[in-house]
Amino acid sequence: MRELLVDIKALSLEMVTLDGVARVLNGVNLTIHRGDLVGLVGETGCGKSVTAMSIPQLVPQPPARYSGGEVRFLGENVLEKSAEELRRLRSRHIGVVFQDPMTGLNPVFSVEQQMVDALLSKQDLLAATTLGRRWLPSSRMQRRHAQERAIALLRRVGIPEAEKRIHAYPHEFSGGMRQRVLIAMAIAGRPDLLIADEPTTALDVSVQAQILRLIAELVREIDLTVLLITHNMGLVAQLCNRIAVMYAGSVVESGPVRRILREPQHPYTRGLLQAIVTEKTGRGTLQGVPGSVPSLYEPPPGCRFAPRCQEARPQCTAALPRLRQSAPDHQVACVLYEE
Amino acid sequence: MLLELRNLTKVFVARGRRQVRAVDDVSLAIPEGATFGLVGESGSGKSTLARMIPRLIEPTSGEIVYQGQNLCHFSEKQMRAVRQEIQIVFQNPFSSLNPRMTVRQLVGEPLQIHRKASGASLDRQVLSMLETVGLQPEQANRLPHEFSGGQRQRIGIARALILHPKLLILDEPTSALDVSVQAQVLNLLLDLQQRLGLTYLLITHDLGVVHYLCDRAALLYLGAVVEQGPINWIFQRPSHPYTRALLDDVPSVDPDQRMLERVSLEADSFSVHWGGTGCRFAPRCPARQVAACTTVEPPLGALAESEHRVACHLAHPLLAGESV
Amino acid sequence: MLRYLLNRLLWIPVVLILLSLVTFVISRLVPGDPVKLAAGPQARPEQIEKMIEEFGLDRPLHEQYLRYMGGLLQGDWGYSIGNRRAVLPDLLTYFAATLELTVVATLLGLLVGIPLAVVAARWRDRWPDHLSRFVSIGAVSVPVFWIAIVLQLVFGQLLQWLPVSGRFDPRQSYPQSITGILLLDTLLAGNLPGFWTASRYLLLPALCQSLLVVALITRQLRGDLLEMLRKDFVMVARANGIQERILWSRYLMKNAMIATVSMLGFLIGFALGGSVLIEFVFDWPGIGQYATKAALLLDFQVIMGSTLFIGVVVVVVNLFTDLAYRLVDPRIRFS
Amino acid sequence: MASSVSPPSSRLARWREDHASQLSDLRRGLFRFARNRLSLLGLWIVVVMLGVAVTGSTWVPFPGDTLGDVHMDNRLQPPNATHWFGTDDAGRDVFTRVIVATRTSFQVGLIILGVAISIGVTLGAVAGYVGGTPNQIIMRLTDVMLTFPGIFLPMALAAALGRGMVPAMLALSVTWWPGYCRLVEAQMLKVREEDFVAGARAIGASQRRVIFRHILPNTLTAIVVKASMDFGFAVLALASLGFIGIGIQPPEPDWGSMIALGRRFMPGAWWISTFPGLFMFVMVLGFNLLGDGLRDLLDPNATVK
Repeated sequence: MRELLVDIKALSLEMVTLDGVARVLNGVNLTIHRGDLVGLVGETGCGKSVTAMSIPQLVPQPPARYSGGEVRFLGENVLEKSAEELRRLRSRHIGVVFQDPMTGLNPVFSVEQQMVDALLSKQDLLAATTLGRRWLPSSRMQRRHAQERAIALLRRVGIPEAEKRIHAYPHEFSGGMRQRVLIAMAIAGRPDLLIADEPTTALDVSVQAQILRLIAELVREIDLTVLLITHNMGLVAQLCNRIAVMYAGSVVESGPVRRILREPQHPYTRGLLQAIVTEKTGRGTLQGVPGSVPSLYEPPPGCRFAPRCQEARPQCTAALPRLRQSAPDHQVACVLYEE
Repeated sequence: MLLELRNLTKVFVARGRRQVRAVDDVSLAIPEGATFGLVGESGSGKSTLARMIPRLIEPTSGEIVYQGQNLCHFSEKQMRAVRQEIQIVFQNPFSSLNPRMTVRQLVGEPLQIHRKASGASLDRQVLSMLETVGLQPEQANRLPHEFSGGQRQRIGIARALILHPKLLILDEPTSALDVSVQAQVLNLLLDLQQRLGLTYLLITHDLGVVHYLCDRAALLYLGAVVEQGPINWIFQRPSHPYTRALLDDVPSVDPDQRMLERVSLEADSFSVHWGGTGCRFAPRCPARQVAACTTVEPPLGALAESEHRVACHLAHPLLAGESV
Repeated sequence: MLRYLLNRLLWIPVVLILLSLVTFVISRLVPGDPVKLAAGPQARPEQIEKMIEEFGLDRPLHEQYLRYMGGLLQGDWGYSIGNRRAVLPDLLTYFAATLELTVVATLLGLLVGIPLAVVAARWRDRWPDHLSRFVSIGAVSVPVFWIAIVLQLVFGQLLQWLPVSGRFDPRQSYPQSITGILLLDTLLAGNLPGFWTASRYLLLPALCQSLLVVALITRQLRGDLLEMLRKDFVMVARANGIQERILWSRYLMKNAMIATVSMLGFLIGFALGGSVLIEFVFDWPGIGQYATKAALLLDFQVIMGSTLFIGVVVVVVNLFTDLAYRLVDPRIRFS
Repeated sequence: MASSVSPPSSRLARWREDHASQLSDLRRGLFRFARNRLSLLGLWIVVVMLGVAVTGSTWVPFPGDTLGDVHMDNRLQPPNATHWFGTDDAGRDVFTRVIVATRTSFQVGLIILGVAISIGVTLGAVAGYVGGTPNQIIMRLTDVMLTFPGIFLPMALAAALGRGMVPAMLALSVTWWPGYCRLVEAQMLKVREEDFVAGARAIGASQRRVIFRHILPNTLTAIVVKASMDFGFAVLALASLGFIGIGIQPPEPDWGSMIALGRRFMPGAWWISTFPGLFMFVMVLGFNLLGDGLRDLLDPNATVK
């Protein structure tokens, strides 16, 4: 059995806003083994980003507040770690790529300065080489080493003329190029886990393909484990081997990509797959999921999908169905599969 | 033809007097009752083109011929009348509705402006239009921020339809929406077209949506049309390397259809510089190139099937003076 | 960049002409009779007649304006109707005092305001934030001439720690003028006791004047910092394991400093504006006091000269801060 | 006739139903406002001050002291049970004069802001929407007006127009508008780029409609917030002119001239300056706190804090 990297158990999270308390996560279960390429899919507001960002504890608290469950990374519960332990966890074990490459880099620092800082931070050398100690000979040497590694990394992620471009400022890069820089920073510490939060949503289709290909290459080269958060099933089909589908704050189905794409069990997964329009969709045959996502402030009782579900039964509104094994390596949370 | 664009061009003057040809010599024709797709990535000029048609942006040169009349010569007053017939649905349902107006005011406003109805009759029309687009009459007094993205897009559609327009310009109507909601809106658009006999100009970057809704389409690259024709030709025999690359790059939902191994486009349209001569796609083109690619701008020439036109030297070997 | 600079420089004469027009119109609105006021109650009609002719007040308005402008170009800013002294040399002397006060007040304000803003943003919605909000709102709300009097009362008269009026101790020999700025002059002359005295005289007025700067900078910078905290690059830095301490002191501070530099022109203008009342209360021999006294005596040449002078100073300061901003912000520097 | 009018209760109910969204937004805003104690404090101060301004002259203990009464036998009394804030050099009750000055200050403040906002918003709207040459002319003029820092320009103008309340008011009114002009222009430029403005033009809305129905209402928040803060500043500026000696003239009560008077009797009769200043400080503080809170209240997008 491969090593269990991430184990999220019954994680619940609330957001305290002025409109009340939003129950954003409602008992999420998710496991990631070393070497997995997991696609976490779902629609806006289903809690997929919050779930993923709970692993490196990057969800701002407040307004968020964990109300139950645990998040284990390599066996340890990250919800109980101190700020400094979390910082080490983030710098050494987890890399994160965010959605919007336009705002992901600080506009007033050159790419070189930001990359060097990130690299030094991952070696725990940043504090010793910045601020007052910046001009010590040893610091300058460390910085020079880091700069060389940064150039090598930029070359690896496909930035042409990296040794020249590294001195440029973020606004001189296109969106695709910035995303490459951010990927380079994220993989710099050879992390155990790479979290990619909608990494291509803000990019054109052709650039999206380039970024996707880059991630796939990196996976092969440095044995990355990836958690890809997206609403695009195509990306998951192309990159991932496992998939977890979220709806309104819980994982409703998870399993191997092929199995779930070919034989989805949860009515929501089925609806989602039928709603995708491709060249093969005949005109007028597209089916959406009727209705819209429920309010997180006053979620419906029982299964949160029940009000939109065409196969809903009376017992659906009784209790939230638990995620159960419906076939080997395939879990689903739906009363239809409880027998 | 309901709408014809002839050599439409828009030049923006950027800072430092640099000229940007956002739309470059675009010609196309849309028959009544058809759905025409305009496909392009960011920076291709597709939104500028959309806004030029009702002259929300003034064209630099070229003609906009609507029902045989050139709109470019119309006065502001005449344009207001034409704008009853040409409506736009905007991409972003979060910014395209005035946050301080209720749904009733938003949907009723066009009728008020053109003095088509008032009082009870206006109310009746608004409520029936809300029903047409699938909203409940009880929601009429709500403000936009209380609705979800899909519902807001329905409000936008209702507002556009209430004047009974002939042409609806849909500027990325579903790109800000979730998949399950996108399907609802696409089907609503199909349904409305059948019932009301509308003509659509659909602007999008999503080839799946184009295939689903459109009869014909044009691909825009850096402001110019590079390929144009009936939808089946474009999807089955894409003849421009850019079209082929776009079709290849859409990640397929079928895990067995591997797209990651194929070579596709290099770089992106922002970091690769086109000097202004030759083919604008040449700096990124994955195809084998001929000398003319960097010297002569390829014309939008017809292929064997005369309705299918492509601007590529490789597709027109004779024009380029070289054999392939 | 060069094109921008040229553009800005070309605008300056236009702005200056508009400035002079505005001030000229105001100074000739005077319905009361400044000449009579200046000549005194016992003046004979011929005397007044002579003065009116002397100041050209009998000519048509446009001629008066052209004459005045012609004088300005030759460095002749007219002379005071009250004490018959030339305006420009006086303005320059008084301006040095105002400049000293304003610069020290702005520095003081930055020194207090920046940390206050950072603390407020760092602990948003907690007590440091509330405190800083109260301080900044309180500081703009307090009538500056009143707080000046209160400070005079407390530190000058009750505690007797600090002098309350003037710029230097009349019992000591006044430092020789090199730049006109006493702190600099005494330092240049190596006159440390003089420097100490000058600082003591400067402290209270500068403190009063810095209140506005503190308020403005705290409020603006706190907002800017909070907006930056929402940006993804903060998230990216945290994801890369960069310590909060370094994130704040290195990353956010640079962004904050750029925001501050862009405000600097406005801040200095603000401080200059506040100087009128403070100079009046502390009897600080600056341009504000000069202008106030002129306003009370309807000394129109001085009113016009000093308003115009301050206007020019603000135009120049704005130009320089704008350039400085363009130099420190890479987004503008390289585009 | 009577039959067509529904009973008031049901009409109210219908109105509430029609405006349910606006009402719930308002409730949410009030809730947010009320959560901030400083904003609430500001509101209370403003309400009390308004009450004082309106009713003050009817209940002050020595109304005659604002009209020129002199009691030389009673001069320079420190605060005591009869004279809470003490008496000045002419034996007049400082408390009475402070209270009565509120009314004049408020009236003048309102006029100054009214004039300034009308001029500023009109010019700003023209500059922001029309653009081109009118924009250049208006905005350059605004720049020039804003070049004179602080009280320089109003002081010069007020001095030129002569001493007293009316010249001071005029001088402040015509020098106060540039701030609003610049604010409205900037806001209009921002709102003009929003999709919904393009949308309004696309359905054939006239320019007037676009400006008044779509753009200006969305700049209102900024104007209201600025105005609520500016009110305090306008009163402060008026008092500053009084302090210098070119604003409201004694015996008419004015905080500025009272503080100036008290200066002459420092440090012995500290109360003559201290109380009017303190009172004015509290008032300006109230308006600023209120304005700061209003910013949160009126922002329709700020739902999450």
